[in-house]
Amino acid sequence: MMRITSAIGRRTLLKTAAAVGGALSMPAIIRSAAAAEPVKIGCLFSSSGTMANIEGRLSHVCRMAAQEINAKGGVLGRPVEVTVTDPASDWPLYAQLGRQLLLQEKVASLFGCWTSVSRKSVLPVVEQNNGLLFYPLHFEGEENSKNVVYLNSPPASSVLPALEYLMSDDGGKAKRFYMLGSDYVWPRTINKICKGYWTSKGFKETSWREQYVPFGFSNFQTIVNDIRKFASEPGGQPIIVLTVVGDSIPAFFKEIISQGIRATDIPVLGLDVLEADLEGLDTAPMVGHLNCWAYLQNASSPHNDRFKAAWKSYVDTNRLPFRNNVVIDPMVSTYDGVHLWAAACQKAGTTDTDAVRAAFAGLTFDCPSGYKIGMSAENTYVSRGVFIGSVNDQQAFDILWQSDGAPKPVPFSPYA
Amino acid sequence: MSERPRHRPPPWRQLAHALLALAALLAAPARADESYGRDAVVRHLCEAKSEPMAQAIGALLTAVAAGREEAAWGARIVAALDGKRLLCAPAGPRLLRDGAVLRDPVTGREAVAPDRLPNAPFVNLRTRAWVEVATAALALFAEPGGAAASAQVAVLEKQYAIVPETALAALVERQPAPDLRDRLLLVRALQSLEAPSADARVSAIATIAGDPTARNRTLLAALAARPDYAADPAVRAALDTAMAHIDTWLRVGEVGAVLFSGLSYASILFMAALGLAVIFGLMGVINLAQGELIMIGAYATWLVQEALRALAPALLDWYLLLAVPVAFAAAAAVGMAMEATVIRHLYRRPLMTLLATWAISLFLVNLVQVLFGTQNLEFVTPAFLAGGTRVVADFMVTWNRLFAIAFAVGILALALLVLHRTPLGLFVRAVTENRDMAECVGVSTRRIDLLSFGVGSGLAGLAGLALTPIYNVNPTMGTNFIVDSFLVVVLGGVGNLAGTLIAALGIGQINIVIEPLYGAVAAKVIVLLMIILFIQFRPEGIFSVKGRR
Amino acid sequence: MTDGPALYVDGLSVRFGSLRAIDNLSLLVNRGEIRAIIGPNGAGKTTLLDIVTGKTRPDTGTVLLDGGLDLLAMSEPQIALAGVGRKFQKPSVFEALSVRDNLRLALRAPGRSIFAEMGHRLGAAEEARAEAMLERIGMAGMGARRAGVLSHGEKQWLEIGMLLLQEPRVLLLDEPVAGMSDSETDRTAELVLSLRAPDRAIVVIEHDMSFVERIADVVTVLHEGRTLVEGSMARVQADARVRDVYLGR
Amino acid sequence: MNALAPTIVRRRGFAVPQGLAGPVAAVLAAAAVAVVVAGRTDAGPSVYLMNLVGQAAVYGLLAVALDLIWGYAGILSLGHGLYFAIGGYLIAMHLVTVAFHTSGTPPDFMLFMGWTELPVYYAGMDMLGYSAALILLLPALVAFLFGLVSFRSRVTGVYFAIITQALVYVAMLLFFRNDTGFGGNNGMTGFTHIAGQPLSERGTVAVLCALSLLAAAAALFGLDRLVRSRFGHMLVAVRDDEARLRFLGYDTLWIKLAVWCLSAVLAAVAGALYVPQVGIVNPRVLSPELSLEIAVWVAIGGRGTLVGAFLGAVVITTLKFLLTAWIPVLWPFVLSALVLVVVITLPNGFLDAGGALARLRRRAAGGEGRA
Repeated sequence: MMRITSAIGRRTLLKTAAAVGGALSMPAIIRSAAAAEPVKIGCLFSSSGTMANIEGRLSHVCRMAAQEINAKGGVLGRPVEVTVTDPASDWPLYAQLGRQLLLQEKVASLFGCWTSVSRKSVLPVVEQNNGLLFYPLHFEGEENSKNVVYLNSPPASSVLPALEYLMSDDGGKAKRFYMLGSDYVWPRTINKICKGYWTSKGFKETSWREQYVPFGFSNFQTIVNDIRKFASEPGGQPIIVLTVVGDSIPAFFKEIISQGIRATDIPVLGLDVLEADLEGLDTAPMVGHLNCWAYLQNASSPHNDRFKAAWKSYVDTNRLPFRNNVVIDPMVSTYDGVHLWAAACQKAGTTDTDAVRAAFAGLTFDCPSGYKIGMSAENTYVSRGVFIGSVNDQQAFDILWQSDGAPKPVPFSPYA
Repeated sequence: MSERPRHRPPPWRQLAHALLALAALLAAPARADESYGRDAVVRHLCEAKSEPMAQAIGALLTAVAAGREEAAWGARIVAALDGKRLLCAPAGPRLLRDGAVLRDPVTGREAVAPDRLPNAPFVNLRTRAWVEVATAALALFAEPGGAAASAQVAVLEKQYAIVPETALAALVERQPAPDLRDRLLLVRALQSLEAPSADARVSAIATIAGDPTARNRTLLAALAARPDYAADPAVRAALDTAMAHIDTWLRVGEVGAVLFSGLSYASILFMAALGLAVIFGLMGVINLAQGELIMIGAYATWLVQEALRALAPALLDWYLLLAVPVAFAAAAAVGMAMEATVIRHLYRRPLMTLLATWAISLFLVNLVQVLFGTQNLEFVTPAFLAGGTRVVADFMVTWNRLFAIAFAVGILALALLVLHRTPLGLFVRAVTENRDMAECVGVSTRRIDLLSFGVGSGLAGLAGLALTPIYNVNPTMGTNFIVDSFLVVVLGGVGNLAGTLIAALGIGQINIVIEPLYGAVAAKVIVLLMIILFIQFRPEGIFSVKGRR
Repeated sequence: MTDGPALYVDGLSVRFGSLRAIDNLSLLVNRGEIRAIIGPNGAGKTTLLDIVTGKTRPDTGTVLLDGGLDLLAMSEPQIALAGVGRKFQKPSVFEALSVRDNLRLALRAPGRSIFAEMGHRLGAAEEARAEAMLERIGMAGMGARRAGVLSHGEKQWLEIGMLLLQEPRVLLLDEPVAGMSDSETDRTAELVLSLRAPDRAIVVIEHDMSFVERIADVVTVLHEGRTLVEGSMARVQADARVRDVYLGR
Repeated sequence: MNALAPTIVRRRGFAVPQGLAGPVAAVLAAAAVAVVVAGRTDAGPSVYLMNLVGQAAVYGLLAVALDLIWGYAGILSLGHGLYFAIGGYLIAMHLVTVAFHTSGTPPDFMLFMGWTELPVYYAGMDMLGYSAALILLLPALVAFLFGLVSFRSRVTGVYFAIITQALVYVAMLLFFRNDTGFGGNNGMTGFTHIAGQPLSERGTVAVLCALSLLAAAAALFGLDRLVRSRFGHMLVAVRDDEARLRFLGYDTLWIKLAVWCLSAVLAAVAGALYVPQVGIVNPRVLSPELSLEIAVWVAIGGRGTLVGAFLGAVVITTLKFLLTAWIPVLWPFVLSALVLVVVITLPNGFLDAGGALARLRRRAAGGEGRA
């Protein structure tokens, strides 16, 4: 395994002159005249392309967290410097820029990726070069690489609690399930786990139906007709387990609103529905639909108020193109990630990957969600609290239910 | 069995027979508890658990029905609960926020604000059903013949199991409008399926058969499966005829739904492809920026909406119609700018126009992204486009798609009119038929190219306008249409609009028929493969221009 | 070589939509003969050539080569290899290739399969034939020049040269002198006359009456897809019907 | 539809530089040798740089493959990513099988679909020889079938381009499905060894980079000889006037089919060299946008010059990589401006810059009319 030697001599870029792609110095870095040599961390979040709208905010959250850490003396006395890149929602660029940040910039850790495919494309890069990628999104699980820190919860500790609620009396005693997802690995894995869970609860094959739509699909007319037919069949209260992503979410809700389906008729559990997805919609007819995340904007805790205030002032001072009052789960997970990394370095006394990984065991952090999140020695997963949110008419989610502690993450689900 | 044509909101909501029995039980205690009081109602609501809240609402409705309570007070309390303005905890002060003023929920008099305000009891899914029924019933009590009466009756039809019987009886009496009374009788019929006497059951079954929906079919099937219920031969017969009747109407509804969905998807495909049929079909210019012209039409519509919101909010509901000229002009202007600067040099090099228009589409997407940002634009759904109506059985027509179909027909008429009835149209066809000859006979092809490109782009802009109620509007929305619209134009046969129309209808319908069978992904794949094969064997498309080539 | 007519066309008709381009046409051209086909625009002259060379499929009728080979059953390349050479109305040469390369491509031997042709390297004899043809069409020194830069007349000769290299037994020339100067027309007439050979039939479609007069043995006048008159130039010119058709109704 | 076939009007008397292919191929071959020698030690160019150069060479090879059919035979394919992907997925199947057999940890899609062993069509994929043979044969077969049907019914020009775009879009939709055994949306990754060498080893990276450079050099040299041969003249004849060639006795179907299959194989080889260096393959490689970009590289570089296409690809991909890092928002504007300039003023791309200047000077001096 190739060791990253930090000999200053060889690292300067200009020396490795080569006809193609030689001079890759990053003008984005302002060489701060700090006394000690700065610690560099790299961001791999797209600020252009299809993911720009929601993923673009995370680089700024990284910068904000770094500012907070630097205000308290940085890491091991050295200021933290954030190198931002734009993989432009194009998966080969994620891998390419990741390799460049690790090998050229010699960053101590990477914060990046949103879709599973972007994580999968950076995975070989961090594993080959023994880097550390902090991944802020909830995902399909079934992966446990020692080079990736999974900041958000796998299905076992996010989807299943929400299903339990919907099958309870208060949740409407759901007995039949219409699974509608985008056709790729995350939805298919989630649905596989749900089917395993329902079978363990004694449900039979006939009580669910599975339907997939291509990426960016937006004509849900026939599917909603099919859902209405499914809902009229015997066997008890139906719900929709929605795992469509991106632009399909608002398109789907537009169609069920225009076909007059309310949450009291067929509740929708949207596993990837964020406040940002509701931006383009009039949510009054959607009141009551559900989602589940490790953080909701209305979580009541002093840490949350401080985080929201910090983000609001950060957006205003830097005049960022985002609404300063909208805060979403991946932003908080990224914020937690930077602080956990800093704490691990402080504990390990170095920024070297293996030492930092060893330091993870037993680390905790007061997450804005109000929970004390922590890591264990077993795996590189972070235990997070679980919220079930219910859509209100201000394009946001009220807290319907929340776990009373941060359940232990289960990387490989028993039902998969 | 007379089929009473009735427009009714969707009754397809699902309450299993089991739930029916449970709910009837729930309603019963309210009647027994004679000691109804406003304080008891508010106390139960503040317990923030679904059982007591449901009981409270049941009691309230029964009391209003019996005249022991004013409908207005009930409506105020339920609205406060729904709007999270009823602030109370199981113990401690109970307040009702009325704008800036805090009032006592029972008496309505102003109350002093305690130091720490309690928060509002949470309305979960089960309680929300009760809140919806109460809101509808109380509104009907206040104004039986009110404007929204039909929608309120629809709510009662959906949640028939939890409508207290006494309240329903009162509503039936006081309902002036005959068709609404019939629908309320249907709600009672749904409730009285369990009635002891056989002929009461038969009449209930008959009324239910009058409203052929899948939900009712499932209800009747469940009853038929219960040996004790269907023991009486008369009831048995009634059940069988009712179910047969509903089945036939369900099939009619399904065919209607498939045809309507096909027509709606076809209208979308046609509008997206129409501008291209003019630009590519008639002028031979391969325009990869056609999707972006649609996007510009949609953004122009959004700007009109925002302008109306700021300047003339009263007209806001009509922004779609007011935006028609603006969307056409905006897209036409961009189209003409494109033509004048770039396309003008490339008329004899078709494959170079392909690359040039690709570059322009890249430019437009990123320009809009920089100006407007990447998020989806929020469109107000005009009142006349919100929701839909059930035509027959479960076949539902949504207004926004009906608008898209009507608009597509309008655009087609406009295009045909311009092409075949105006001098510009004559010149356009002349230039496309034989560019050199047209030039010889004095047609200034420069001007005609500019104008026909403008018309093609304008039509795309109108497509953008019509698609705002259906599709998400963001900088990259154009990419949805590129591959499909080129195939529609090529399949339909270059050079004539009729071909484009027939191709769009064909592709739209086949896509919708296949989708339920093999899923959306397979449908798109199968349709694309069919088009590719069709073009192999008939390169000139369905309607090829006859004559020597 | 069988003794039947070089080109035998009988009962030919084809319709484009409602237009009857060829209407039950019969025509017979013997070997060693130069036939001219004249007629107003739209009389079906080019469509006839399209059918003979397999570009357009007729609705009915038969077309035979040397009295035996059914051309309708063959594809365009097969018809060309069977000895039917065609010169297009618009001079069509390979503009991006040099004049010599154009001629080299014409050296397509019927014996070789298309796959053999792809890999074939021209032998000395073939190169010599190409060189000889260069002189014959009066472009001796221009072998290396790109065909695209030739004048209109030069392109016509190059195309005729390419056809001749194929040694066709039936040569179909579609308006060979269209757009040529008088001197070029004369040289083309001499060239066509020099092509007369006992085993070759030449069919020329032309509007230039003086050119037709010089080269044609027999003239066929086509009108609305049918043969109006057939015979020597003198007889055709004297015929009243031709005058009506030509001078307009 | 001959009117729609692209015609390259060559300037009077000014032949676009044909002789560049040979020397450029030589430079690439020399670079390959240098990389192999220097790459092994730490003193040599950095792993990251070699990886970048290898990818640029592969993109160049892909552009040359498209230029062969578009620049010479006039056949524009807007779906050449399909054959690039076939090569990529086949090598990925090989690498995944090798990784599974050596390390025992099954690839993601097997875990996720709950399969215990690789699907039947993976049989034999652990042998590099068999996989290499498949990388040459399968794209040729796919190209042959699609080409036979299209060329037989004489689909040409823009129609052909649109159908190829639709075909690659269909392939992308199919490959997104997760029950195909090709890894669905996440694609295939987790490659460890190739021909016994660990992929992360500096030496392996150097060899892969060298192989890419060699492949590009061989393609440039070989195709340059091909287009000068008689077969090359047939290609140009098909582009300039297919009807004329048909009436000279050539069954043009087989000529087009031959060059179409050759181009597909070259694109597949490029894909097979690309995937080990990137470490992942997934359906995004089948997106219509990538296939369109290949056409943009060829057009900007210079159609019908092979070297132009190669340089176009290398310059644009490097520019894209640099600019998306520095000025992410501006890159799309730069690319669209570049394409527009080329399309209007340099119809034959950068390599024809000289010709364009000559034309401008002549027009300025009131010479002949519009070119």
